[in-house]
Amino acid sequence: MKVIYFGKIADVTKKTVEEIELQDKNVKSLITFLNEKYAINLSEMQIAVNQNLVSKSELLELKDTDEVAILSAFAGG
Amino acid sequence: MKVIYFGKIADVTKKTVEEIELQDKNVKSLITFLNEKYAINLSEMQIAVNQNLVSKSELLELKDTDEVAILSAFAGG
Amino acid sequence: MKKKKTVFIEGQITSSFIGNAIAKHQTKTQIGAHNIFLGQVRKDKIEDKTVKAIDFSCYQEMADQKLDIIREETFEKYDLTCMHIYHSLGKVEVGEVCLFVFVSAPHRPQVYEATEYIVNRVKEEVPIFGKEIFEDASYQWKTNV
Amino acid sequence: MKKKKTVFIEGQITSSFIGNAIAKHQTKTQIGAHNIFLGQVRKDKIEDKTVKAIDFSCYQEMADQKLDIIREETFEKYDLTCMHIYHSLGKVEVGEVCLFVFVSAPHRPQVYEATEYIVNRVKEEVPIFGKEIFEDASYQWKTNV
Repeated sequence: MKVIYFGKIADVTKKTVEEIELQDKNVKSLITFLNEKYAINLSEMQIAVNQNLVSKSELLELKDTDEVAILSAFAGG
Repeated sequence: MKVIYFGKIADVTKKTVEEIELQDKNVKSLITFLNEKYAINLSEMQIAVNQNLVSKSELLELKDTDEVAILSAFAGG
Repeated sequence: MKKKKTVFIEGQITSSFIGNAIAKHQTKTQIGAHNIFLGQVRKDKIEDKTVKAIDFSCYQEMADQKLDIIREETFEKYDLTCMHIYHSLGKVEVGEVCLFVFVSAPHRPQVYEATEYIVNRVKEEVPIFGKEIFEDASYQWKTNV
Repeated sequence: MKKKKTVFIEGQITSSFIGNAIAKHQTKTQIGAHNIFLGQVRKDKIEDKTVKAIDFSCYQEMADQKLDIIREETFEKYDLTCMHIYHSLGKVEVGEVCLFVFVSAPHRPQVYEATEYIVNRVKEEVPIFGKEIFEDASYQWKTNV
């Protein structure tokens, strides 16, 4: 599954895109992965699936065709 | 007493300034004068004495040194 | 002595005048938010006539005094870095700008309301008069209602 | 097919760009009121460091979608003739403009609130990221709170 990183997240992961293999393809296990690999806390990230923010407590399934993006806090304007 | 006219009022009086002699030097009799000479209605005019609007029902005395202005509706902006 | 502000501009307020006013504020680095209101002469239809231009005049001494009061009371009411008010005198054609209110502050929350407050007071309290000139050269006196 | 709007501008939004945008609206003679919001990069002090510039980036596909929704819902909510939103990408120095929201309507009552509504939604919902670069070349990630 391809995951893209933006803002501070990309700064921490030191990449803007990554191919990730999860046992359970859902939001929860993606968060766990990011926390374990990069020590990114839940409060520092937002998750967008196909350009829409999703709840971080959801067990939403992720498909390989989904565009999954990990975003830091918005700072426009 | 010198009276100055602005906007539609000056259009009706066909002058921008006029020397007026009133028996009773007050706002009431000035209104009567304007109504009789130019047929300007009370509702069409505002009166400023020394750059401040005054109530048209007042018997406010007018001094020769006052700057008296008759103004039509404001239309700025 | 307070510097006398130039508020009245002969004819339209051009887009380059507005652009320059914005550019001048780039050195004020405590500003984070600007809000600008522009009044533009509308091609109104009144019965069978169409507005072509507005010819503005004013009672200058009183207008200056009222604008000073509006400025002072706006600064008391809102936390602004600066504010500017410009109004046209003379003929302003349809599509041209005749009122330019420019408000700047460190943060944005109050700038919208401050702008609205200034525009409303300018319209209600400042002795400016406008002749709506129609396409057939007849006219009527505009009133702010 | 709807024309794709260009929203993102590389670097600062110049005062001449803003002036041109205003000039282009003079042919829309049904407009009586414009309201413009400008976000300017503030020389903030954070502890002992001073902001020199903000480096903006965005998640473009999502940003475009969110901006489309904001535009659509603003037109539904307010009676506007037109609206434009521009945001900088890349480096914008202190004193330069990075956000330009431009709202126009026949009459003035709703333009202030519509502008505020758009600015708030852009800040909250559009995935734009900003690195605050300090004078000593260190940086921190900006957050809209």
